[in-house]
Amino acid sequence: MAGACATCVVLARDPLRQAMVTSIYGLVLGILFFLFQAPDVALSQTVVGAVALPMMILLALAKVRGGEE
Amino acid sequence: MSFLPYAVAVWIVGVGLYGIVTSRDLVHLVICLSVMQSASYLVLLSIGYVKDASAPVFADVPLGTRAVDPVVQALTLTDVVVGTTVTALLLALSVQAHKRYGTLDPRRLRPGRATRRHG
Amino acid sequence: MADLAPLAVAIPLIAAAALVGVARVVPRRVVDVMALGTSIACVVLCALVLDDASGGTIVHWFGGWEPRNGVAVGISFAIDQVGAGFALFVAVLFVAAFVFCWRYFVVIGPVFHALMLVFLAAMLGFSYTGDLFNLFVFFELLSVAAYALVAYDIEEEGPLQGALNFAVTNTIGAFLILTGIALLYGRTGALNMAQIGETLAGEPADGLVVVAFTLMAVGFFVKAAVVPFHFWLADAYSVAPTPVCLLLSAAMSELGLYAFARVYWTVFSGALGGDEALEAVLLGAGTLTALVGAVMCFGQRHLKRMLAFATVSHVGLFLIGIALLDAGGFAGTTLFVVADGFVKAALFVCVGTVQHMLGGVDELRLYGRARMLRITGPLMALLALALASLPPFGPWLGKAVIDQAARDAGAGWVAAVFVVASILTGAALLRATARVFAGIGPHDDPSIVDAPAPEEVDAELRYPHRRVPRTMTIPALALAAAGLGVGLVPGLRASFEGAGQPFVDRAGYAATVLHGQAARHGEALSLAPGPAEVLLGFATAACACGLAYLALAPPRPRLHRLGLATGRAIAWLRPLHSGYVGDYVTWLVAGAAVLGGLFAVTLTS
Amino acid sequence: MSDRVRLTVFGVSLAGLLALLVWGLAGLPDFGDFQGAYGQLLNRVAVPERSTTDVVTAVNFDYRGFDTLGEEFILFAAVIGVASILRTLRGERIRRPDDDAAGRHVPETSLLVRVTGLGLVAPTILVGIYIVAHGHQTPGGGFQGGVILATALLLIYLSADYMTMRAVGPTWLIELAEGLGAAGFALIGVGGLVFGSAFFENFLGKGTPGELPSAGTIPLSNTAVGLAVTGGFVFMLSEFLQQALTHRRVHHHRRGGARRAS
Repeated sequence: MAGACATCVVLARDPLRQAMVTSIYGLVLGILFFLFQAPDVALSQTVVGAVALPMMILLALAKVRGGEE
Repeated sequence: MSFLPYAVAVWIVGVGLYGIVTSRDLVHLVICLSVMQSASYLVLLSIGYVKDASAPVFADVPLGTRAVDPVVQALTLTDVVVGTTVTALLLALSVQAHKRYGTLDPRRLRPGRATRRHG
Repeated sequence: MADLAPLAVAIPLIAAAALVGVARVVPRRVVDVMALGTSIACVVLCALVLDDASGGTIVHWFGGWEPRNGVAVGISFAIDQVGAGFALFVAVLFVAAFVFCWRYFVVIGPVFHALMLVFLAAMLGFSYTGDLFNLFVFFELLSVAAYALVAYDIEEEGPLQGALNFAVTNTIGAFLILTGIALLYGRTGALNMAQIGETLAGEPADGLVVVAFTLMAVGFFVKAAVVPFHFWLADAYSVAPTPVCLLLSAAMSELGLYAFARVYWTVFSGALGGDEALEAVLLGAGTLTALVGAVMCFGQRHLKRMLAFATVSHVGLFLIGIALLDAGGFAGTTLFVVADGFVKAALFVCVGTVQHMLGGVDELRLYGRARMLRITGPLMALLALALASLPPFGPWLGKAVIDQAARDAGAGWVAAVFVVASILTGAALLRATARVFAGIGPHDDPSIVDAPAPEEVDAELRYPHRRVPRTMTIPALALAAAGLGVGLVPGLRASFEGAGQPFVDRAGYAATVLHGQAARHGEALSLAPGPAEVLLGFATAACACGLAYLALAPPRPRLHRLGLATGRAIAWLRPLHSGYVGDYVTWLVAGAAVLGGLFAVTLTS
Repeated sequence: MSDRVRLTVFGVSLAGLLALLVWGLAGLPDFGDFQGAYGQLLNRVAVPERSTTDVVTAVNFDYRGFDTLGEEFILFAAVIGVASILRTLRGERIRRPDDDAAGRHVPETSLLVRVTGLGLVAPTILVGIYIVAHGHQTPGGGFQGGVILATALLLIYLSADYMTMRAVGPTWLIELAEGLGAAGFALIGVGGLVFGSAFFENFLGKGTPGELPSAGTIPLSNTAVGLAVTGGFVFMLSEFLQQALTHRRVHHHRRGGARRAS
């Protein structure tokens, strides 16, 4: 499941779509870590990987997209 | 069952590296790098896993029950932070590179050959 | 006394945080003074730690967690003479860098100083630590600070692109190291180097140990820029601001090799043993790096890029020194690293002065325009000669000691590699110095193939200065004196040789760290260079001058064809340094696979 | 080298590298039974010794506190790195973010979004603080709580607009928080040296496990890290926001008169 998700992240060529898929991938990883009995890591991965990182990617894209008017 | 998590981690490394080499867009390249980083979390955590053991938090569970290895989790926690901050730094670099080079394709980012975007 | 080491790491960190905290209110000069003061304090601390470590390896357990019946609970600093010496060397470089950037930057925020202080702290921690994961954390901290510093000058194109290549390749390197550490932790359940070494020493080296060794070796080689992984170095070092270049080339690459040596000797030497096959592989990699670096260095016109390739070539020489896998070779390498580091740092300061005064670093474009710099010119010529191993100076002594150790270990041909590399790098620098400062030699040069350096229109450098600011000449002279003097001070060589022995002795290291007893070491082997070495040194320096003269001589037909021939020879190498990060990553993966294969074949047979 | 060559070289060497990894990983004890002495020892010892129930946080902040100090300064270096990379270029000027720039018709944020946004801000901050404070009891800790607090500030941006976010979290305050948090954590380390015998010694009283004021310096380190992480992430996010909204490239000479549509 995580492997499949990682593959889609890489294959998503268009960065906008990729940001979304990364967010899902972060969430999937977070859940996987819960299965691994690692609550601390799961919490931080979910918070960071599913929220903060895609946020930064979207902002970077806004700057890059916005630039090409 | 015993080799699956490692196999998945190795697959993610391969996919991440493939993404980096063939990427056309710098932001895409940075995301593939962070995907590859996540493979290291998988490897670390699957090493420390103990079958049918509880999480290493003893708030409710009596002391001494079989627990998963806490050191590995501390390492992964640090690794998550490191992976995220490096990705953020690289995103900042690519935004600035876009402004300076006008393009995000790493192929055309050559030293001393900035394509100033005109109008 | 052992508590000073963590202080030496903590103080710059706190200073950096304080600098950012008060960023808004503090005028620039106060920031400069604070940064300089912190680095001087670090030099003092490192010196104290060094003379404390010369007694024997000091061990400092963090958080008071002493190991319980052989199982290390906390993190430990295990400082032996080589580690402490290296930290002192880095701290001195930082003081020179801070003095240099006193006048080099005109408009500068406190961010630069904060990053430099974090960089300093990371390097000190890196050379002290005795814990594998701690080594990785400082490796990462070192890299993040370096990425931000290389990309500091965002007005130009080069820094952004150089920093990107640098960041991507080094992050992959760090990933490989972490996977190696994970493997070791899976097998031995420990993170402390000494403890892993103990558990691994018992059983024979099976698949996991070999792969872990390969991964970590590749990771450190990416940082040290050994050949298949060296492409990022030229892009990054040629565009970084000069005080950063000075640190990168004199210390950061060497740290990669230092870490490789420490990890090899403390963790793997028990299991892998010093067998010939491993030595052969490392010697091969070192020679390849030395030659490729030297050849590329000769074909450059961008002064900083030329120095970057000289750094690559010398990393190859250091790797050869380490690859001899014995105390003598290692002692020679440490001496050579320190001496060569000072010389390269001084060279970068000279190039920085030229850039500051004339606004450009392109050898052909600067033709003869730097005549007025009376001090920098001759100094640079002297340093170039020292780089070409002119006898009495430091770099020559280091090379002589390594040659001698190589001869005992039966690898006599190593001396030839040293000679060729020194000739090429020395000649390139002499040619550049002659052309820039004295204006001799033709305007164009067939053997130079690299693209011209971008004309740097830079805010800080636009208005010309009449005379070279004192804060630039002092570090140049000080670093040069240190580099050249290392060879002259007799006592120093003996102490370096003394340092080689404990570093190499794994059992003694483990005993001190885990069980606290001091390890006794054999007598320090004396490697006084004989008359043959002196002759060899003079011969190399003479050849370097000859080659430089050939490059500068008026183009006679026969000479011209020779120039063209060398130009073509270098030409096939140049497109490989394409600047496209995809290429670099491909080379990195290819290098890792090849090295893995080689280690697998040699170590398990 | 050309794409075709690069792909084949890459393919072959990637296969080699992955084979190497598999061979290495095969050497590990298989998946379920990990008997690392280090981890099991800590599991048994941590709770009585450090009177904390969450062993991972104990390892992270006390047994291996020096790693976390390094990690903290990695975040610190990255944040000021981002600040130094994204500082305003010569050819740019910061102007008020005109969300309804010519090209973009941003609908007025609907009332619903505004209300829910503001409604959510308070609980997010509460959750963030709870996680930071209870780091040593329940899973979580300085880092995770810090990031949650950072997202709270973003909610303000979503519900109101950029300028109010700027008013709530002015840059100098964020920078101060960042610097203070990081320095505070390092000072705790040095404090350990001064009071106890070694760096990061846990010198405060330990209290009984399970209650809030227990586990000596760990809650202190947690709060310091929480402060630093909140400052760091808010600073980074606002830098990116600033880039996206306010930095307008002002093409003066090159574009010849056609000034950017304001």
